[in-house]
Formats: sequence, structure tokens, C-alpha cells
Amino acid sequence: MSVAVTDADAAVADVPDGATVLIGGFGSAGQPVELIDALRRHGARDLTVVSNNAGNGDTGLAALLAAGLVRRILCSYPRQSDSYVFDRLYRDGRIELELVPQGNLAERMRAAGAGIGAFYCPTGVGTPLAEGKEQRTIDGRDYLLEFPIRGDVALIKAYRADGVGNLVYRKTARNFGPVMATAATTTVAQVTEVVPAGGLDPEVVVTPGIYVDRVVVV
Amino acid sequence: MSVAVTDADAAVADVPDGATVLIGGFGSAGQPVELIDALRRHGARDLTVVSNNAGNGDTGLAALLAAGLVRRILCSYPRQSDSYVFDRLYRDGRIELELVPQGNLAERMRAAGAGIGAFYCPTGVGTPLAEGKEQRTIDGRDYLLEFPIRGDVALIKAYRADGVGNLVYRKTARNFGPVMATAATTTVAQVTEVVPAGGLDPEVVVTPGIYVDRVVVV
Amino acid sequence: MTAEHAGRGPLDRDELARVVAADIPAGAYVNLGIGLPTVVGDHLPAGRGITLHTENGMLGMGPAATGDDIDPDLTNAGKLPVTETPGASYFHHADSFALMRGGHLDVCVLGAFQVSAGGDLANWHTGEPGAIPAVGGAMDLAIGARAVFVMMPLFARDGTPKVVEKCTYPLTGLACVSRVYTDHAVFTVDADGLRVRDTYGLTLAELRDRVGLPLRE
Amino acid sequence: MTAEHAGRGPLDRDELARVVAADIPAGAYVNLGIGLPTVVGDHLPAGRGITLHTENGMLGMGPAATGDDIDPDLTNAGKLPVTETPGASYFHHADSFALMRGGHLDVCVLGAFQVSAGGDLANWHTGEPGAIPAVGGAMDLAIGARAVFVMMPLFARDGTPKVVEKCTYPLTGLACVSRVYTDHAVFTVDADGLRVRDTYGLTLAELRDRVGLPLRE
Repeated sequence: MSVAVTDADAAVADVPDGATVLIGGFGSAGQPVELIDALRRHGARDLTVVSNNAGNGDTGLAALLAAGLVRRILCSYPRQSDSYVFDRLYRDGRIELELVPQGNLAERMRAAGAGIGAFYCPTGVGTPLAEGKEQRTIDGRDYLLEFPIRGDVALIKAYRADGVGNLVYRKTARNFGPVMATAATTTVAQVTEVVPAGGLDPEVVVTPGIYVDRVVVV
Repeated sequence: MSVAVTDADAAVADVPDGATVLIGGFGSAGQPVELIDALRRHGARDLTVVSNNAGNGDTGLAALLAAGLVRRILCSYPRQSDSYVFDRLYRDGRIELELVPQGNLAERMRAAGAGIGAFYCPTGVGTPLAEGKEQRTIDGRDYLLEFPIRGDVALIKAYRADGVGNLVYRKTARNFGPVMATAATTTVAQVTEVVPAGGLDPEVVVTPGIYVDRVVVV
Repeated sequence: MTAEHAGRGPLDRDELARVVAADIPAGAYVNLGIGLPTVVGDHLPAGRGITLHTENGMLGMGPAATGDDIDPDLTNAGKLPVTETPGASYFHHADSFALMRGGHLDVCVLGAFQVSAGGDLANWHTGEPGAIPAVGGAMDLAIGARAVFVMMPLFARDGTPKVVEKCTYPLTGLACVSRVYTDHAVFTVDADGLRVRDTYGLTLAELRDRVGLPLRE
Repeated sequence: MTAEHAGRGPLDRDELARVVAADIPAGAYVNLGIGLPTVVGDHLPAGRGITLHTENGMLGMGPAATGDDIDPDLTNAGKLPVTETPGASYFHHADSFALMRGGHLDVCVLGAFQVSAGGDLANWHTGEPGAIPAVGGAMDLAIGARAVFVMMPLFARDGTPKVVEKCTYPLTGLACVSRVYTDHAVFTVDADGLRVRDTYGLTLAELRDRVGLPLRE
């Protein structure tokens, strides 16, 4: 199917208040800044954001947080040298944090995309992050039960798209994009270029177009 | 690390009796025939084989079965128009069959490679293949608990390797290769060509060399 | 309302495939099971942007390959040589089944031995003594696709209906079938059981008589 | 047998990194945690075929990028610009953490607040009131790598040892540390507790006195 190619504001115009938004990127690499800016202009409130970090400086994800639109964030590494926007909101009790080990963040979204109901994972056994989780011993090793993380929308950054929404990424900016694309009801990808269907080698496609609903060229 | 480039017989010479061998391929596409032939010549006995099918005609996997070296096979689709070698062994009670839905075969090997202890999957609920499996309802949907499938050795077929064992595949012959490579203690890949490290674009590597122990050019 | 097409014979194989093909929405991602469902691929209208998935690891599968286009590394789930279309992509088996089981396919079309009034599917194993079972991806498709279309003759060779109160063959999946396309009738399935959308070669009354199940119109 | 290097001062940062680097086997796949462990990368002997993994999605990571080589799309786990080496590969986060958690890395080197005699690791959170927690991939590396090397000063700023009977900081992982590399001593960890392999700038007797734990030689 041809993928919808649109502008950033149109691409996020139907995100409702209370939505869960998966936002790609590891620090600034792979962060879909233009889509996040459009989401901020759109103004949907009470958002839950799932992203590895909690924003840097005053732009992108940090600006979305500063606008007061995010009620809750799931991330692995909120605290950074320039995460002062998040830090202030968190200390003021104006944002909820669910701290998720980085591998669980990725695997729980993969589970959502893959139809897995839950999985047993060794990460975090015996630590404070095991609190409230079911533990089970399998073949002599201890595991915690982890549940999927689903998104209403995923905002990701890729490198190139083709006309049916297939995506390729660039270097370590690939990070969460391919996983988030599978875990959300609607996936929006910002790219630098859209080539015609057939313009990407089928062997090198990382995210098949079935996972991509809208493409924005920035 | 430089990958070991060797011949087929040397590559399987240390497979012990009783080993679990993951064998790539979907029908003949991606079936590592030369490695299977070497395993047959090597003569290790009482093997457990994990492969999507149970051999076609008289060559490759079928020949390994015919040689009486395989005690047990896990596969999703043993019965085919030309699976007469397996059919005879099965009817004669000379081979055990564990029938595994195709998606579980892949996902259980992925779990082995990814450190997942077990996972809940909706496939097979309410069917005869659910017998003996734990069932759990999560968010109103029923799932079965599935455990990893690990291999002592994986024999797979790829297209090209580079000097550190990175692999790329060709079209639908990719099938089980990338998953099996992660799930075995030792992975042997047969390829058509080995290029120097740096000869494969890092963006298009499908199986990173960390998963590949030996490469055989056929 | 049932549309009765009684003034004609039952659908032949290609007519049935065309009826199924016409019901596949524009832009859909579709998996066609091995056997009879494969024929649907020959009848998909051009220009509707329908993308075919094959579970051995490809989206954007094209028609069967012939002559010089045959490539042993490019096959469908029935292990027959096929082609690729522009916009195709390849992926490994765990990714392919994640796609299926994660609910990303809009439609799959499967053959069947039996479908129950509640939408249970039996299509992988006769259960006969000595029969060698083979399941492949049938159970994954049954629970994974958003809509499961079954395509089969309405009656077995011995004349018994294959749409049944309760399956007697081993099940593939529970309450998973959305529609049943047969030579004599098209059924929709919901929580209240079967509704007859179309009949071919017989009237609704005749169909009810031969099937012997409550069939809403 | 402990090797005492008492006739010298404690290891400085680069000396410590060289000691760690010398213990990484030829051909190993290694993840160097953010902070102090990153320095080990500068001291890996050439020609030993050691491959660096960075959990944001790469094998074959090269040295830090400078000048025109800086590419914002190519960073390490500390979000600093790096380079790629011949034979590198990129992959997404689920694949990267599958690699880590599936036991495929030979060694990871991590910083720490504390390590217990039983090999418990505390390195992600001070637990102080008001401190914002951040875990990243620390727990995944702790349970995933075949060997977990910890690299840290032996004593905190207030002089208390960071090798302890039982961690007082929140744990990262249980019984996961294989070796502890510090400025004053290198320890190996097994089921029987800590063994001192080397001392630097003090004798074993002095070390035992300052650490106050049973330390085998």
C-alpha cells in the first residue's frame, strides 16, 4: 500500500489527549525533533511518553515536557547533564516516572508488536526494580515477568522511506525506531527523503512498510 | 574477531553424539546441504534436529535421517509430497517427532538467543498442541507458556560472509538462519563467498559476526 | 439480508477466488494460505494496493515465477517459486511470525477441513490414526490476522457439511474465523454464530436444509 | 598467590585501564560502560581482534570521533561521537539487548558504587532522597555478559571501601561480578568470596586492614 506522505502537523493532528506516545531516539541520535515539535504545537495533553531518555536542553522532547503536556514518562535514563527540564518537573511532582531497564524497554515494545503476552527476563532480579513483579525460577535461573508496552502512536526518525513506507536508518540513529514502529497503532516516521517503491533494495529494508502509516520529509 | 574459515568436514568434526543441531532452511531454500552432508559423513549419532521440515527426496536433511543418525526432530511441517524418508522412519517408530507451530519454532529459538526464560504466546490455545502447556489469561486473552529451544550447533546457509563473520542472506533463503545463529553454542554458516572485513555495508549486515563461529565456502 | 443466487450453479474455483478477492479491502496486507487460497492471488484487482505476505519471510510477493525468473532462493509458503514486486522486503522467520502474531496482517485466507458456528477452525490435521501431523504457520495465522477468511468446498466428498456445530477434527484455533467462503454460500461469523451473506446454486432454504445448522439471513 | 606491588603508588586512571585491557582475551566481544570503563578502549592492544559493542546498536565501534569525523548519528552509549571499524554492523535496540541478555558478550566493564564479597553489584542509583534514578542498560549488562569486570577506585571519597560485605546502595544485579579492578588492588570473585590477585601501593596485609573483609590470597 502507498504510504501517506504528509507534513508534520497533519501527521500528529489526530493524537488524542491521554495518548501513549512512543518516541524514538537515544539522546539526540534518532530523536524525531520535528515530529515532537508538531506534537507540542498540536497540544494534546495528559500524554504518556515512552522514550529512552527524558529530553536534553530545551528542544525536542524537553520542550514537549516543558509545555506541560506529558503526565507520565517511561524511560531508562532520564538523568543527564542537560536534562534540567525533566529534573525540575520531577522534583516538583509534576511528572510521573516509570524507570524501565533499557533492554526491557526495547523487549517489552517488541513483545507488544509480536503478540507476546508477557515474558520472563533475568534483568533486575534482586534489585529495587523487581518490586511488584512476579518472579519464577526456570532451569535454575531466576526471572521476572515483564508485560508488553503498547503505543497509540509512535514518532520515529529514519533515514529514507520508499513509496510503500519501507524504512532504512542511519548508523546508531536506528536504535528504538524499528521496535517502536511495530508496537504502536499508528506509526509516523520522519525521513530525509522518500524514494519510489522499488528504490530500496528489499534485502536492506529494516522496517517493512506494513508498520509505517505516515511519512514526513524534513 | 576474524571468523574461522574452514571446510565442511572440519566445521562439524566436533559435533558429539546426542547433540541438538539447528538446521536452517524452509524446504530447500536456505538448507545448508553441504554442511548436512558433512555431518552425515562425520557420523555423530542420537542427534536431535530442529528444522522447519523433515527433509525432501533423498538428499540433505533426508539423507541425514536415512542414515539413522537422528533420534528426534522438532519441526512444524514434516509431511510433504516428497518426505518419504521421514514418513517411513516415523511410521516405523524409528524417529520421535515434536510438532511445533512454525512461529513458536522461530520465537522459541529467538528466546534462547535473547536470554528470555519463557514467553506467553497465543498460538495453539484450545488445540491439541496446547496439551501439557501452562495457560494464562492476560488482559482477557489466553496464552500458552513456551520455553526456549537451544542448540549445541547451528548449521545455516547464508549468501556472503565477511572476514569477521558478518552474514547477509539472499531473498527468502534468509528464513531461519539469523534466528538459529543466535540460539546455538556454535554456529557454522555455509556461504558462496567470503569478502574482507569492511566488504559488507554495516547497515545491511543481517547476522553480526558475534553469532558466527565457522564459515564454509561452498 | 442474504443474496440468493439460486439460478446458477455453485461457484467454481476461480469464481470463488474472485468473490474472496473482491472482499479484500484496498491497501490491505494479506497472507494467502497454501492450496486453494493461493488462487485468490490471481484475481486481486490491480491498482488496489494489496500487499501479499508470505510467512517464510517476505512482504510484496508477486505472482508465480516461470522460466528464467525461477530462483530457488525465492519461494512462497508452499515452497513454489515466486517473484518480488517493487517495494518488497525480506526478513527472517522470527520477524515474519512477529508480524503475523502481532496482529499486523489485515486478512489471511486459509483452507479448512471444518469451521464451527462459533468460528473455530480445523485445518491442520485429520487426526486419523497413522496420519503424520503438520501444522506449519496455520495456528499462527489463525490467531494473528485481524480477519481470517476460510475458503473451502461447503461439502466434503461424502456430502457432509464442513460448516459444523462443533469441529470433530483437531482444532487450529478457537473462535478465530471471520468469514467462510464456499462454493455454495458465503458466511459471516460473529458471536451469535453464522449469517449467510450469499448463496450460489441453491436457495437459503435449501442451504439450511443441507447444512442443518441455525443460519441467520 | 597475590602479587604485591607495594613499592609503588596506586594505579592511576590509565594504568588501571591498561591492567583491565591486558585481561581481555584475544578475540573477545566487549562492552565498555560509560565513564571510567571507556578509558579501557584507549589501551586495548592492537592486533588482538577485540570487538567493541555499544548497546545503542553497534558492533565494531571504533575510537572517539573528532573534527570532520563527528557524525550525530554515530554515538556510543554515553552519547559521545564515535567511529566505526571495518567489519562493523548496526542493529536496533531489541536486537542489541538480545545480544547482551542472551549471553553473547564475553566481557563487560562497568563502573560501580559498591561490589559485595558475593559479587553483587550496585552501580545505578545512590538511593539518596531526591536523587533521580537512571538505570540505562546497567542491569542488562550485569546479568548478560559472560564476565562482568568492575572498574572503580577502591575507596570512596570519605575513605570507606567500596568492596563491602553487603551492598548498602540499591543493587544492579546479584552475584554477577567476576573481577574488581581498583587503583589499590585487583580482586577475583567466586562462590567463596574475594581473592586478591594484585595489590598496588600497599601490601596484602595493609589491604586487609583497610578493607576489613576476609580476602583470600
